Amino acid sequence: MSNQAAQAQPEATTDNLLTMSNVEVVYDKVFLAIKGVSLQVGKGDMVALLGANGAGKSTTLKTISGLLAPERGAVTRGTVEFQGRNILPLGAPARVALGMVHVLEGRRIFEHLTPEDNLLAAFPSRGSRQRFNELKEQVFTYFPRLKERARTKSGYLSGGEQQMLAIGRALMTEPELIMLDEPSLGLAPLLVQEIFAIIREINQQQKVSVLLVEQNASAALEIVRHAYLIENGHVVMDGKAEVLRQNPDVQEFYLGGAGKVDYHNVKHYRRRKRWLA
Amino acid sequence: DDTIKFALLQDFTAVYTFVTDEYNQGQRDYVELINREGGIGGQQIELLIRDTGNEPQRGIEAYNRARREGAVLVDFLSTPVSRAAVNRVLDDEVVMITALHGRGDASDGTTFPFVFPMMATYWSQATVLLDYIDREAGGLEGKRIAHVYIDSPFGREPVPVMQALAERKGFEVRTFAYPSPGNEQSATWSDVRRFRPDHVILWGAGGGQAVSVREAIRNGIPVENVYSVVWMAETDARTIGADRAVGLKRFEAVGTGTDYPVMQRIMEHVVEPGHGAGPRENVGTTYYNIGVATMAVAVEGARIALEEFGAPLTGDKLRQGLEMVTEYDAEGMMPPVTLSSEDHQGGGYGRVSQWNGQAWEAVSDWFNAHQDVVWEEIKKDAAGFREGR
Amino acid sequence: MVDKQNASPEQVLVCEDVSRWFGGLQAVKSISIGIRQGEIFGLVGPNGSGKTTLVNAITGFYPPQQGTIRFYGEPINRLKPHKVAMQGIARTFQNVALFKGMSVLDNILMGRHIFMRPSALASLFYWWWAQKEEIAHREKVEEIIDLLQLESVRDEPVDVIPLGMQKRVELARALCAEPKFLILDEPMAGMNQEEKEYMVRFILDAQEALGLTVLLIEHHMDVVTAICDRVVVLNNGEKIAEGPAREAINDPAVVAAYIGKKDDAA
Amino acid sequence: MFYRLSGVHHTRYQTARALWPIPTDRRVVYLLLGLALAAPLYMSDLYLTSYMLPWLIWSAAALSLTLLMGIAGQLHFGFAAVMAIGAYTSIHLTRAGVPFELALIGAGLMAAVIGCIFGAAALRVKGLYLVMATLAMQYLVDWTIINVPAISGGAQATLSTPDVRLLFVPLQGDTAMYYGALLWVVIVTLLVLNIKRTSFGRALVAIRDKDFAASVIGVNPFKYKLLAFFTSSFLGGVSGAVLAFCYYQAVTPEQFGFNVSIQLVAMVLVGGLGSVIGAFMGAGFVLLLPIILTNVVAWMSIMGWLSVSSNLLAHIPLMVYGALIIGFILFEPLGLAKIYDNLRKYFLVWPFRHTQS
Amino acid sequence: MDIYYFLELLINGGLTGLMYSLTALGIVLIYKSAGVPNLAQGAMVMISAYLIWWLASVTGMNVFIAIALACIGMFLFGLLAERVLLRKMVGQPIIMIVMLTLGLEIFLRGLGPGLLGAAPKSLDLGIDLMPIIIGDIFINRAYLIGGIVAAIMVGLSLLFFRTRLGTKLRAVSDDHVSSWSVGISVEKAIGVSWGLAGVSAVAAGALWGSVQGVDWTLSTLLFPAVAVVILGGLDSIYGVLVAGLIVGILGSVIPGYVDPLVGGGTRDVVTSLIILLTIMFRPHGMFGREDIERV
Ligand SMILES: Nc1ncnc2c1ncn2[C@@H]1O[C@H](COP(=O)(O)OP(=O)(O)OP(=O)(O)O)[C@@H](O)[C@H]1O
Ligand SMILES: Nc1ncnc2c1ncn2[C@@H]1O[C@H](COP(=O)(O)OP(=O)(O)OP(=O)(O)O)[C@@H](O)[C@H]1O
Ligand SMILES: CC(C)C[C@H](N)C(=O)O
Ligand SMILES: [Mg+2]
Ligand SMILES: [Mg+2]
Repeated sequence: MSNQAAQAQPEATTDNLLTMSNVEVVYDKVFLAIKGVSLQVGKGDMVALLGANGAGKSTTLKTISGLLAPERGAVTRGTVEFQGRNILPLGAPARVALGMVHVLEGRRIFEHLTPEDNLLAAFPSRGSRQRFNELKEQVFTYFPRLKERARTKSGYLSGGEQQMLAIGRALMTEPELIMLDEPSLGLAPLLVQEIFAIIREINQQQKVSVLLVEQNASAALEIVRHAYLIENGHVVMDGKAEVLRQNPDVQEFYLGGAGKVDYHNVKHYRRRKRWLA
Repeated sequence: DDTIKFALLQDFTAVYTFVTDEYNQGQRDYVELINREGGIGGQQIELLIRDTGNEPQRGIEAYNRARREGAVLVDFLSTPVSRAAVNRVLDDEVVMITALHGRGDASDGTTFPFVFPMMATYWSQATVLLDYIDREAGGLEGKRIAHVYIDSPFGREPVPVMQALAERKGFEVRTFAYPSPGNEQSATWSDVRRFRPDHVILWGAGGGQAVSVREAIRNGIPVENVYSVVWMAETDARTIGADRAVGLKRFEAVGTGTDYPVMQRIMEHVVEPGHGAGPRENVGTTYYNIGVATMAVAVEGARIALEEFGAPLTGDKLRQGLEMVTEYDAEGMMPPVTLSSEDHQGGGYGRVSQWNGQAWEAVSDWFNAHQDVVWEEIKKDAAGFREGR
Repeated sequence: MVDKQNASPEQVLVCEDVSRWFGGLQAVKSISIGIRQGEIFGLVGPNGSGKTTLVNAITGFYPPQQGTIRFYGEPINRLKPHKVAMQGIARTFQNVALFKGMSVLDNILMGRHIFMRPSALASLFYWWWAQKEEIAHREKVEEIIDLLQLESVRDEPVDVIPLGMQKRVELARALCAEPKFLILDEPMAGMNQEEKEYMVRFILDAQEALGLTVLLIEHHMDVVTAICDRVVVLNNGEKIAEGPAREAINDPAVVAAYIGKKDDAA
Repeated sequence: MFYRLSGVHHTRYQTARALWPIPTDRRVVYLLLGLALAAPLYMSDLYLTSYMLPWLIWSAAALSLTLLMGIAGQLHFGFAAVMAIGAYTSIHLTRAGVPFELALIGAGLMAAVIGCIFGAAALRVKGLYLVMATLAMQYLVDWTIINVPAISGGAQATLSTPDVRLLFVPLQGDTAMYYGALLWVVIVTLLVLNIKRTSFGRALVAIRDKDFAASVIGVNPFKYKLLAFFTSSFLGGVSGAVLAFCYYQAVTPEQFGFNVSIQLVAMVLVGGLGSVIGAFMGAGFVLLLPIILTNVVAWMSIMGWLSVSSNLLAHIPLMVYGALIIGFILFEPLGLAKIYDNLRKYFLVWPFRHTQS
Repeated sequence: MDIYYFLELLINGGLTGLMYSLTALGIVLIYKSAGVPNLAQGAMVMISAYLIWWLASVTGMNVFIAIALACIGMFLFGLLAERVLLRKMVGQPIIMIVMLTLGLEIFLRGLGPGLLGAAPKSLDLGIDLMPIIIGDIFINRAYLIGGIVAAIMVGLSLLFFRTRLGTKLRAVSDDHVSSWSVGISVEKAIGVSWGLAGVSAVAAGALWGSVQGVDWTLSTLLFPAVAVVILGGLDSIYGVLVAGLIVGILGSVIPGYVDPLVGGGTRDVVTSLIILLTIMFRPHGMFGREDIERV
């Protein structure tokens, strides 16, 4: 089954923005969190990374953005190329300077700063004041709500507002690739829709490539072009979004079956992960 | 082996750094001199030197180790460590010298047979200073004396003696404490100024001393009226400002400079040929010379002991030897010391010296004063120690 | 499964006029709700609408500045959190709040705290005193571990297991206290479909096996409509709808404030 | 290999919860205990009294602090003051004729009660602020001891310990004192180990990790924080008394100064926060390292390998000591215990390199 | 008692308090951007003083040139401290960081006196000893200059944190990982803050060194500085100034009246009580930021 998916490789390999091949990451020198993950994101592309809890999605993103070190993680094998350049030796800020940015799981805004200062903090030091104002206005047009609260401490914003701020803050770096780790986590349905709409907008209007990690697979598969399924540190399947949407396993485990789930009658002992040997 | 071992287990890194360096250098240079001159009765002296960081337990370890290596004498140059070790040296019969520091009550040789202050205790220093004021600086009667001290047992130690003398001589003492280490004393001195003291006596050590004198000057107290405990040296005068400190007086236990025969020999045989233990410019400073003097007395005691009781030298023989030291003045460098089995202080002599801009200059002869008051204190505290045992 | 129709209409937990301010912000505005014995009661609403705050008011973290909360008739709004717990109210947290330094087993054992008599002396005389107690409580814990299928991670340190498991451990810890009333604050946040299904299963099983009353906060509308008997919808600290799940959620005000696009709501 | 986990199966909760479930560990413990008991037979008095004895007592003190800092998560930078309270109380009680055993308990209680006042700060703040609050209290306790003659015994404060008997044995001489200290450290060790595996310890850890989560399952955070301070201060107070009676044989305020508090914290951290074996290793490290360094540096200079000024020579150990503390925190924040654990794990999984994911 | 006495205590106390602020400022600068409570700041003050003394007395250069060079030296030292020590500490519990800085303090206390001599050295800035006399009030010139320097440095720091770099520094103190994620060089930011703390240590070292001589006891300035930062708020630069005044004044006025009664140096008691009471009643100090903690 995975072979079949593997044939549906991204069509445009020439303008690949990000290529990750065969990467292995070890935490604490002992815990192997991802085991040979390969994936690609094209320019202007929108790609999702799906998988269960603990599958290694966040680890994959941190590998790309260079944030493993603070968690005592290290890449032990494989390469990560961005714009054709090996970025593994670079530190996280240098990677941001190259044009990628990572919106961390759980928002993690600068709590004691106002939203405006959050934006300022993320704006590169060498940029001009004017550019800052332009970008800020752009963020505020995406997220008008932030403008209203631009002067309160961000720590007191609601969850959704914080998520917006986190995305807006990332946009201040003028990225070519934005990586979003579970942007819908804990958000109300309305906000989830809003956030997804804005992500799509950012992708389409600004041609920013998006690598999206999501648990909300149905929402994700609706907006992305391509998706990777990751289980237990392996990529177990990948393909075009519409192909994956039709896959029965994906339907059962990620989309809640063909129809509506009857939670009162969920089978008690389901066979997990039938694509694993 | 036939060397005599002295253990200098001192605080090179913490509270006593202001003195230890020079003091220890003097001790080593003197011992080097003795060894080069043939040792004591043919025996060389070996020094065991360790840093205790002023920590009792490191001191005890160093002491136990030194004792095992056969040390017969130990010098901690630290009140806390000496205090922590006192029971042990008494049990082990190792001589402990506590020159110019530590417990003054150890002057009572019957209670502390193995502890030798061997120079003026803080009590004797206070009496010498007060007596000097009484005799040479306008008398004491009706005068106001400010005792400005670092807030620690050391700073408070002379207070009872001063008060006893105040009663006897009819003057007024008031005490002013500043918190340790004394880098900031302005509030204290505002108070001192308003007391309008005729004389100020400083009881501190290290950096706080310079601050005290500067504050005194700032508060309009003439430097000539400021007296200090023994811990006031060349470095302090320079920190105050060599010129501003002119006139400052202090208690002096041992002469400074190199104009003494012993110092000359050290210069000639040890320092000049490059066998000195430290920088040349330290030779002859206050603390260096005190170091020399302590070793001189110790060596004198050892010499007597070996003559009287023969080798090998033990702690007990050394004690008896020291107790036979009479009128020993290290060839004029220090006041004559006479120790006995009762008196381990040696008379409580000292003199007053004054900073002249370059050096400390004696302004009195060696003398002691009011030893009756001092001994009252010694007896009282020694009795306290015996009870505590 | 408990027969919902026959569930006693007795109100177990009643909030009357509960308000809570943070500085100038009124996070909960005069909310009154009554939760009946044996039901699963849903609490939904946009982010920042005061759901967690209300739950914190019930469990004693942010005592309401106004209004009363009764549990089986007893007012509990002045009790400290640990006293509330002793009344038989257990809860989980929106952000997993496990004890990171302990194994899964110890975390769950912590749930037995109110039944144990911990003291340093008992520990000192372990072999004569504490051992028996420790072992007795292990049995209850193993029961819950079985129920929630946590056997495989029993001895793992709790911070290395996946989030889904952690949420399950938190549930287990709450269940071990043998509560009468269970509050779950977004137990399914960050879970994929499969994990959600598991979690729902466990909640239903636990409710059935232990006869619990449950207060559930969730943003996954499919789950809420599927398992909640009744829901209350909050917005800006105010109650904007109440009633059987499906009806309340299809209320136009709720759709506008919370659900958005219709088809997402089950 | 001799050191294997495989083949060890627990069929009862009781054995699964044993202190040392792995037989090899158990044997190592017995061996160490045996060695400790026989120490006076094979150890010279220098090593017995200058190394072994203070190491044991400081280990007990470090364990007491580990209970508070490691297990209950309450930082304490004034633990030496707590020990001082114990030491002074025990001396005054024995001087007043109270039997030593009761005096020890009195010392513990006094330290515990005053220790709880330290704990009062903990009810309001944590982390850094608790560090600062306890540090300030250390200063206050020091000041009080020094300035109240009734406690310190006067200006030249040295209170010698009176002769006492412990369990009918006179506590005189190196051997008796050594066994007294050993007995105490064994008690403290067992207590802390048992606390770690029982409900009391779990409640403390719960407070440390997430106090609000602890309170929703019925743990009263106030009560357990105070209990942590009480218990740990009790042990610290008794350790202070044991230190006075079995080691210093006298008390002066300097023995319990601020730097001693720092050393205690260093013991706990260098050993590994919360680890029992770490407390022993940390105490050994912090206590003995400066001594060993001083001796090594002195020896090197005597051998002529190190020809620098005597002043620099004296400061080298201080620098190395500081650097080593930094090094430990940088390279093994989990402390000596973790290094030991890694070694042990290495043997446990040998010949494999890692545990499976 | 007379009003002059009170005023004198008040003024000199306030000025010495500002002198403490010089040490405290370094602590706040580092805390504000790195979230690290630097308990080695006292030792850094000592090292700065040693450095100035060494430059001035051994090479014989003008003392003010020596101070300027020391500023550069200590700035580099700060950068180095970040690179060697703090870079690895990201995400470690606070106690580890506290202990690390204590380790640094021990190390520095060995280094300075070890290399340059433990006996006290004198450092003369040429400040006149004679006080400024107003009525019966004697004002200490050294402290007056110190107070002015402290006020200027605090002002400069305030301005600095208004800049874009300052905002980034504040962001860093909130969350290192997310600062990284948006391209802020956490290392550089923390390095700069340590460097600035080094510069403020030079100011403190020069002034205190000239007052009391240069030796290890300079590192004990940490204690009053801690009181200042606790009272002012660990991350409030403004607080350094205000709290410095308060700590100095209380530490001067109260002992000024109480000491004669109890016959002891109560200043450290006052300082301890300031720390304790602040923590008990307003843990984040007068101007420090409150932790945003949500259940
Ligand atoms: N800092 C760490 N140290 C050790 N193990 C870790 C660390 N971070 C993650 N892991 C482990 O690595 C594996 C992958 O984690 P990761 O966070 O990448 O998963 P995820 O797919 O993002 O899951 P989630 O949906 O819960 O966010 C998990 O088993 C996790 O326990
Ligand atoms: N400790 C606090 N201090 C100040 N304001 C708070 C605090 N806790 C919550 N709030 C505010 O109260 C309001 C309600 O918050 P609450 O956490 O109850 O929302 P919620 O409904 O649980 O949202 P979500 O679905 O995002 O969890 C919000 O505006 C929040 O900012
Ligand atoms: C360091 C000094 C204040 C101590 C003093 N020399 C004493 O004998 O105690
Ligand atoms: Mg993740
Ligand atoms: Mg909530």
